[in-house]
Amino acid sequence: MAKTKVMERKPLSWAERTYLPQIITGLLTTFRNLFRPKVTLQYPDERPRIPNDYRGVPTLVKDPNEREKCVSCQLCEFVCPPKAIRITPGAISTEETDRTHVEKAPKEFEINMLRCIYCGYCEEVCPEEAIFLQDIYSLNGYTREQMQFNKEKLYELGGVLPDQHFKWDKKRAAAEKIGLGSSSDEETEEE
Amino acid sequence: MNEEILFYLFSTLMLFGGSAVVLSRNPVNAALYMILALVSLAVLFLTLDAFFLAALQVLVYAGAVMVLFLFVIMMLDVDLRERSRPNIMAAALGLVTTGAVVAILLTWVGEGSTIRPSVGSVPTPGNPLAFVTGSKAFGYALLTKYMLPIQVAGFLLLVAMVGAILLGRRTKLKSSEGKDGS
Amino acid sequence: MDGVLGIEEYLVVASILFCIGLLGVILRRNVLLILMCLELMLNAVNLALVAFARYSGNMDGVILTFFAITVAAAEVAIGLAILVALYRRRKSIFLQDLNLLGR
Amino acid sequence: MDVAWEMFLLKVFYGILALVAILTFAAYAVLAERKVSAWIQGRVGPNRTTLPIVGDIPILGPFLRSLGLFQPMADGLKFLFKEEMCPGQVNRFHYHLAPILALIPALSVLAVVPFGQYVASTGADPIPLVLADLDIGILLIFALSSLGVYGIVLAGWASNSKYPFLGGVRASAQMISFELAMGLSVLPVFLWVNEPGSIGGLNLARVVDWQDNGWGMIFVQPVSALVFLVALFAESNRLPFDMPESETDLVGGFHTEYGAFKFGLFFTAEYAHVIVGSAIFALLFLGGWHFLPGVEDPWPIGWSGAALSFLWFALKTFAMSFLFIWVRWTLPRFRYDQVMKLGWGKLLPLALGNLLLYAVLASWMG
Repeated sequence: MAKTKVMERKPLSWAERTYLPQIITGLLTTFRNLFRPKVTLQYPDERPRIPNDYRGVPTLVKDPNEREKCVSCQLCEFVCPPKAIRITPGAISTEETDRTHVEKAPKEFEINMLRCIYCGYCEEVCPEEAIFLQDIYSLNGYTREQMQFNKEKLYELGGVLPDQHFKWDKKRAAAEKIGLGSSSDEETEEE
Repeated sequence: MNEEILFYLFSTLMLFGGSAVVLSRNPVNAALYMILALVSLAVLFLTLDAFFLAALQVLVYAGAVMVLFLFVIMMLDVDLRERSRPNIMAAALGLVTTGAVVAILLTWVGEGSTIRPSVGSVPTPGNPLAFVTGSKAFGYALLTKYMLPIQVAGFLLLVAMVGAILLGRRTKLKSSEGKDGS
Repeated sequence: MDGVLGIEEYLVVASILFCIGLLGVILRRNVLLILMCLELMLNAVNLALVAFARYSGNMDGVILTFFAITVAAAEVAIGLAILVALYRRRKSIFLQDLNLLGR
Repeated sequence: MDVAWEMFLLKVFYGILALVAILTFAAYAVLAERKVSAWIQGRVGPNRTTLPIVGDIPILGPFLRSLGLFQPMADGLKFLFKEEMCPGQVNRFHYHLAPILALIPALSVLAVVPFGQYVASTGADPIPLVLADLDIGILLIFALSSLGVYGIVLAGWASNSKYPFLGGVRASAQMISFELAMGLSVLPVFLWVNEPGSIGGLNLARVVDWQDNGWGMIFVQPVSALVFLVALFAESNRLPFDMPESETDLVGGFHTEYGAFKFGLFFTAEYAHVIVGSAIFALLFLGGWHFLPGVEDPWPIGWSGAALSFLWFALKTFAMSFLFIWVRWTLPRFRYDQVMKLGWGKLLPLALGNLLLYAVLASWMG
């Protein structure tokens, strides 16, 4: 059992009981503060420096070849604590010849920004590194519908992430090596 | 000329305030009208060249006494409206008497109108107790002719303070009967 | 600034105010308001005193008014203290509730 | 008759001038409050408002903007054009009357506050610049400022809601408690000034004349100055004693139910009180418009000297107003019972003892 040490409060001296010395030291402290540099950020004019690992608005990103990375595995939808993500899976249309070797892409990908808590689990769980929390910190809108971000909006916000993986190229190369040509099913562990 | 205007204006206001005090149902209203009457009275003092007294009137009556009244009205925050009807006989009698007094006085007005003596601002050594506008005469009078009364008044204020504190005490003085209430 | 106003005007106003105060004391049932009306009567007397002092060129009336104001302040303090004590006991400040005899 | 009429018009003109001046000062005191509080807290304060033409002057415009000098105009316009709300539960007549009652005494006190001196070239005695050079100056100031509490009490009562009500009750009790100490703290000053053989009286300008060597009364009577200052803080409901509107326990105190222009009136009244209070403190204890201690007044003869003396006095007043603001953003609020204990238990005996001491000293020194 921890021993509690009882601190006796010292009786106030006469000068302290008049409050005046304390008031004067307090006044001096605040007076010194008058001339200290101001710490306020002039927000709309000055922007705060965002740290690299800042968790802002979750967005979908494309690879340097402007191709969709998400394969609609729905892991993020599963892991999302506030259930802000809703994915409608879909197949990739056959016209996109350069990545028809992947079976899936999200038909619709919605994040409800009013529910999102910016925890970053979706980014952490994504096997394709397709979803990223970016440095957008002042998100707003006039209606609830505006805050319901669909796929286009998410890609618009996310843009291209210059990663060095070139996943689709690697996948295609792997697929071509095996000789499967365009459509590949089992070559997924290429990371 | 100016004084006359001031006199009629503020005596009307004062009488209006006074009657409103008597007639108003709400005590807070009554207190406000009372303040009106007191401040108007202070202005009447001004027309009589009693500047010190006018300031004193506002300071003590309007400033302190009426604040006390308002404080008590608010503290006893109950429905203070009158419940019983006033005594009609008394009212009639009072009105008749008032009317008679006023009528008698009004017959006097203007007869043998008194001329005001002119006043200086500082008391002269010859007649230190003459009516003057300055406040020095006040101090002089209080500390010479009225030395005893001012001591008595001071003592009276002390007694009043002690009395008010004693009366306002919440706890009963006899503690043997145990605590009752709070 | 020699006075066109005579002393009678002041006396009339003072006496009317006094009568109003008196009427209030007679008619009202609320002790608070009775106290206020008493103050009105005192003030009427003060006005008359100051008028007399002014027209007689003498300081005495003004000094008397000064004492009247002092006494009135003391009176109100005590009166209100009594009132509060009374209210604590009876839960009422109406005269008819404070009447113990002849009920 | 004609001359009298002209004098009357002149007085009205001066009165309006003084009102405009005090209202402007009050508006800028609000700005000063916001700026000083911001600087003390390491913030920048209001720096956004700007005027179309003045704000566009190359260097000066942005500088004025960053000082927030246009903010009071915007605030005033906001108070004017906001919707006048009237809550349903209030006592309508008194609710509307209260802000007016709060403002009138704060402004009318101005009539007896001298603000400078005029020295005629004939070598006569300097004339104090004051709207009404009354013999009873300080008494009238006390009398009028004691009326200011009715606005607050009435606002609290008429709002018909519990927090404003508590604020109003507190205001009345606090007013009575500190007025006594205030009056007693000023008495030694006048005791000291009115030596035997002088004209006598309670004129403020005479107190300033007494301090014409530049040494303020504060060096002669520091305890009076302290008691007066503390009572002044309490009477103008400024922060260590702002019981009527202590926003942490009473929401907004007496003006909880007020908004728009009516709130603006309360606001103006508070700052007018602060400025007039600072002016009176400067007159009584800081030497008024007289120059630094031991230095002869450098004001030239004539109106330019009068203007300079006014500016010097205004500087002292603003310094005191700054003290008001500075203290507000330094000290925490007292508890209500502490305020009462301070008023009756500490300040009143201190003021009484002080008065006694100076009475004995005055009679001993003859």
